[in-house]
Amino acid sequence: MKWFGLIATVFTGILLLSAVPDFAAFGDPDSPANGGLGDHPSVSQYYITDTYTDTKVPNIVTAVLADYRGYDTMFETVVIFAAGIAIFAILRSFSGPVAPSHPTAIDTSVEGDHQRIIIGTTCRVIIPVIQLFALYVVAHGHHSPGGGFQGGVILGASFILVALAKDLSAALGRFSEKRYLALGSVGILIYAGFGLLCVALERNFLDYEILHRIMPATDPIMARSHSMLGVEVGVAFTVTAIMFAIYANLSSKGRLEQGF
Amino acid sequence: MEFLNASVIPYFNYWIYVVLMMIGLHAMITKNNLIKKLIGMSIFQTAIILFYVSIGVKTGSTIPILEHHHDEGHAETAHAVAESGDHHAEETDHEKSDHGNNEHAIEADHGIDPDHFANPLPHVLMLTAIVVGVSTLGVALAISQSIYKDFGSLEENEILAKIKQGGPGVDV
Amino acid sequence: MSEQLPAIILLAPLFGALLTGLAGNRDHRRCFPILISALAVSFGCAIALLVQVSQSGPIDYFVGGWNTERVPLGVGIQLRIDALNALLLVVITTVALLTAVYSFRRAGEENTEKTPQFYMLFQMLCVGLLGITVTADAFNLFVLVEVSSLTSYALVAMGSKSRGTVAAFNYLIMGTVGASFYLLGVGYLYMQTGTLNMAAIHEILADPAFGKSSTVFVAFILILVGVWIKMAFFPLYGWLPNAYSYCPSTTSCLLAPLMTKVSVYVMIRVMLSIFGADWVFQSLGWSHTVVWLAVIAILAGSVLALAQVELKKMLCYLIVAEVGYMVGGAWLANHWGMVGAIYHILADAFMTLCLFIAANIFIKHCRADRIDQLEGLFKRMPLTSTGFVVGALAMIGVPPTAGFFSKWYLLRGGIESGQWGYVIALLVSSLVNAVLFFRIIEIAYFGKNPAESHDHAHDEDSHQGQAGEATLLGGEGRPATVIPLLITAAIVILLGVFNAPVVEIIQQALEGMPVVGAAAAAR
Amino acid sequence: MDSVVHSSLPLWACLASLLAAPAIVLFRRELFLREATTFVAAFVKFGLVLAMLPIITSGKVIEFTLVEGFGGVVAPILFRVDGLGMLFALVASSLWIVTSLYAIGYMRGLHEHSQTRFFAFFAISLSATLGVAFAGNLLTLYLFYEMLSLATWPLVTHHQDKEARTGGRTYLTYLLGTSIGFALPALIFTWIKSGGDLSFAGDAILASADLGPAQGLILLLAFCFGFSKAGMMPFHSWLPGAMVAPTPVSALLHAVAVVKVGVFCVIRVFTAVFGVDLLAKLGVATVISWIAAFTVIVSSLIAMSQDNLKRRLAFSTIGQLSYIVLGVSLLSAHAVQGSMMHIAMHAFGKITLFFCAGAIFVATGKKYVSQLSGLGKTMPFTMGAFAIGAMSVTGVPPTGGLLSKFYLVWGAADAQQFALLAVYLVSSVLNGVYFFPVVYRAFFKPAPEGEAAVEGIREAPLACVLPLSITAVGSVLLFFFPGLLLELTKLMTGAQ
Repeated sequence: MKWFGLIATVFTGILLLSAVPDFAAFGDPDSPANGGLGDHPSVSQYYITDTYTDTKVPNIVTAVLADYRGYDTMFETVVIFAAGIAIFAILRSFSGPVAPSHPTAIDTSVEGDHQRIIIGTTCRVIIPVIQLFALYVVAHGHHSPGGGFQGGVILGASFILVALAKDLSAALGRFSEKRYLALGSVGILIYAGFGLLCVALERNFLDYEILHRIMPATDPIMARSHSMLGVEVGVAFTVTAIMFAIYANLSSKGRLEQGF
Repeated sequence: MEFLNASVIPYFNYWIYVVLMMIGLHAMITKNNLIKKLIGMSIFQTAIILFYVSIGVKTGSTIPILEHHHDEGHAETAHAVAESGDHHAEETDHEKSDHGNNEHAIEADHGIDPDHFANPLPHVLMLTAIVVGVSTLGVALAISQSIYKDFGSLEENEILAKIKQGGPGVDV
Repeated sequence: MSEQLPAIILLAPLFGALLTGLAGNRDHRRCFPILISALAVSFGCAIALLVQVSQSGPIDYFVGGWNTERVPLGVGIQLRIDALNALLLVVITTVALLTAVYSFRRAGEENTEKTPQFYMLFQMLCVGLLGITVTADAFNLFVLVEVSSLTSYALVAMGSKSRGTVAAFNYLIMGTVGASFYLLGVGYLYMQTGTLNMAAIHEILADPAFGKSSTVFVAFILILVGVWIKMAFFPLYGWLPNAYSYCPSTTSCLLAPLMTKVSVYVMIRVMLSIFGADWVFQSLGWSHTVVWLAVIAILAGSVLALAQVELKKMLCYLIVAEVGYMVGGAWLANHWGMVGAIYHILADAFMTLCLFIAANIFIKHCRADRIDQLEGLFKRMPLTSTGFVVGALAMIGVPPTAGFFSKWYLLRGGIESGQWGYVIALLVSSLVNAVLFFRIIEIAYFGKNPAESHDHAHDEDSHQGQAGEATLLGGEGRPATVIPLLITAAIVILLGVFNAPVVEIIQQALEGMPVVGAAAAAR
Repeated sequence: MDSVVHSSLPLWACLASLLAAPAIVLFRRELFLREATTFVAAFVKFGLVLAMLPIITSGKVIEFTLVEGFGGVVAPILFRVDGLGMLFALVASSLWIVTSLYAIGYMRGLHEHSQTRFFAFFAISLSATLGVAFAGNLLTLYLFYEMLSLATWPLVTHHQDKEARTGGRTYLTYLLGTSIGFALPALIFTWIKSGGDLSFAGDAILASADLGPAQGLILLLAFCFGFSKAGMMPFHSWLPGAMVAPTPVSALLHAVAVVKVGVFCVIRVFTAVFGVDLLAKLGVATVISWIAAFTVIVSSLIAMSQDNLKRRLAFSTIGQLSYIVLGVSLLSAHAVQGSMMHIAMHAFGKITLFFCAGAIFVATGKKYVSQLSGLGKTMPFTMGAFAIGAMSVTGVPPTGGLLSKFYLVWGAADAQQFALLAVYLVSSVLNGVYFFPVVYRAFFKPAPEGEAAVEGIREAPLACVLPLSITAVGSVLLFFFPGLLLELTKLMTGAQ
């Protein structure tokens, strides 16, 4: 196996490298991917030049993510959601000893009390800040790097921090299994719901333009911008929920009690 | 040396990606420990991300976020952006200057010079790939935890031996 | 509304999955109706699309409406439904619907608490497969491949057998390598063409300048190898047999017919719609090599199947052989080979479903999975046995089942392109299938140790009279399992008997293509 | 050319027994109804075939397309009844009636198990046989050919013991193996060569195809060996193996339906696929002639050494089938005519012999030739019929076998193949050599010492004896009234 692995690896490597001299040079703005080919302008040029006209969103990445390739992103969210459900399906076990109802120290071998006080207090201070920042990242994705995934991960991390600092049941007390499973579904429901709304208004799926009819005080272009914010929120919901779900299941062997 | 100059140095990112990827692939194939396999898998996927992002690099460009002024007109916004981009380009890359001039035609048409912003598409794609990678990793960890629960080991050869024996806990 | 069908066909199971998540947790009995109605909507859409496509040609659907005048192709994501994938949509939704019926009160039998999760994964898998089929965007295809892969890993690992978990891990590693190779290949293509839309890539690659481009060449290899891993083409098949034989029964009924078939579809789609038949078959000139690989795959799959003692494992190795049929057919580089390969995708999906449902019923009934433990089943389960025999005959290639006609077209393709190795491999594999299945049928019919000589003493008719009504169907499985089996068996036969319209649709899909178009086969 | 009548009669004739199968299963506990169903189906089938007879004898052809798009772009399911098909259908459907009667007597007499299954598959097999007879193109022919192989498997293995399993294995291995391995590729090759035409109507399929002698020979061999139900050596050993089946099965299927389907297919291949003209041009039929001649002689020699009566009959069948193949491969009109007639003549003769073997088994439990001494006294009807059957197969007047052999020899003379003519004559002698000792032993040798002398007549049940008497009489009648057969075969050979 060792030799086979080595040979396979070397062979693949040589194959991959054999094409490298044919590549456009690194950083070349005229490479086919960046600059297009002859009479085929590259789509990325279109994105850079026209995004603002189309959507009024200055962060091109966000616009491409949530609008031009919003269909991709919806399934990306589905992937995350599927992973959460998958981990639940694989690991979650309902049998086994019942979890102690009171939170216990995470680590009794070290001088527990002091640590708990220090960590607990620090966390109490920073967790709201983290969560606030997460919301900012979600909301400000139009203008700065950020968006639903990033914000969702940060928000999920804040709950994981609770679990780390205190213990899992404390975190579950704030964000119970029933809730995070529901929130995961709701997130995609929001995303797909925006798409379906467009279908209901007789446009193609995810064609946000038409939503200006039901959004107050918007024109078609701003409708795109606002809808993008909406779907980003949906993404953030799902990502938050699933990040925490993954942690909760992995850290407790699916029993959702005190960790290892 | 000539080979280095012609085929390696202009493409060093791609060489690195291939090397990284092969490290990952090798680990996935040959490592005995399931977690090491997963580490290999992560390296493997990260190498692909490096590759994609390398495609989108334009020398002397900035992140693909336009500067945003709510009250000003479209053309003005773009102009401001273009200026700053130009400035940046001249600082970093001399070869690019004449190139930049050629592209002014486009600038006139659309108001925004594509050369000044990194290609956004690979970033979008890789955001997706990262998410997919994380999800796969999560599921893989869950599966390996489940394997550990059943076999009490994460070493592939031990697991296979146990399966062969059909020992306790293994329903064949 | 009818122009929205390409989106709705995916959204129905997606919303089904979400609703199952929201409503099903509280009351597990809600899951099944949601599942059935979601898949029924999908099925309806698939039929409607097929009718639409066969009447008025391919349907283009631009998600987000990015198809205005000034927007170049490839900015948004395009869905495209032509005759080829319309057929596959019908197959996927039909198989999913039948498996769903089969799963009634059975899905959660291994771990009842997770029934809603099982159904969610089930429906998301369908979303993935349908999405792979409809999309015309190379990267979007990757995302949907991952949707279907992740859910299938979980479905395999969900079972109570610990070997299933190990199999799922290998499946995951191999699956990830496959998908990553595909992704990398798409990256190479993107680097050369600057777009991700299949039609746009095709248009750019049509330029002869790309005929010798090593990047395009490597891209093709990467994509091909990636897809081959996903479809378990011979040397890369290692993950399949364990994954499909140690997973829960419903999962195997869903995965076995669909996953490999959809991967074969992806291969054909990549060959025809991205690279183009003339590039693949003429510039590359690999036909012979790949067909020989397919020959090895067919023979190896058949031989390995012969060596198995477990029923489901044997069927799994047959899938490996069948994949060889399809890859070989697609690479014969002529019209009939391609028609045969595509027709075989359809036929094989139903044949495999038929056999897997029957095998699962047998295994559940006997509480054993070895072939020699299936003694005397024919007497106890005549209907299930009928279904099994129909599936077996289709695998062997006996008329008028669908398996006969796919073999017929593939053989014609093989003979016309002078690939005698492939022709012989097909025939040998048919014969091996005959041996395999009659071995099982013999055991099920004779029992393991038939009497040394015939004894005239037992007059069975008198016994029958006493045992009453229960004797004929008393030993059968539940109707929810037997009815889908019989429907599948009927489809296997009907697809064979009425294959003319199907083949016409396939020919319509290939129309005008170089090498594989019907023009080459004008008679 | 032939005028074509469109009618669904062939379909219904074919379906009559297929539809009876579920009814038989349904009435599995009402023995009377079950067997009545078999009879009704048999008579209905025969009636339907008879109804088509006037149309055929008036020189017309019946066609019926069942599923237009069946073969996709290949071919539809097409029924086409011509003289040859009619002849074969007449033989098969009339003998089914007789066999049904016999089977009931036999199965009840021996208290066989699973009689319902037996009758159901019997009916399905008959449908497949008529399907072959009425097939209008190669694809339909192949469809029913395979259906027959599979439907007869449960019949062959009816006893479900070890011997049956072995026999069944050999049976399927040979039949499916050759049909998939040889016939299917030959079929597809024909399809390609003919430009997509597989229909038997009009000119021969390959008449205008561009085909070299080597290709032609390979194709012809693939067809002849592919349709291995015709029992040509070296693909013959399924036939003796299949003798483990209950005797009614051996009688109808392995003397009449299955093996005759094989030669029927071969005749179709010669006349409708290649066409006599093409074969004459290519000059490849001689190869088949010699293989057939070899089979004729060798199987006769083997038959002499067989002590098991049914096996002896089986080898005799192999020889007689090759008569037919040899006849067609001579390519002369009279020989082809003789071949077709021999299908009918041999069917009546051989079924009588099998019935007798079965009746002996039912009455006395004896299976071996060496046990038959003195049986002529206790079972005079049976052994008398046996004598007639043996005469017919050997070709002694006044039995039908003489006529067909006469035509075959005439054809060989026409074709100037005197060596092959000699084969016919020599083998006829051999036929006599292996049959008449049986008759002699039964009538003229005293019963063995140890056996209690049985006084008077102790025949098998009436349901067994009646059918064999009917077929024996049939063999004789065919000698005196061969008009219909001649007429039908003349239709096929272009009324020479």
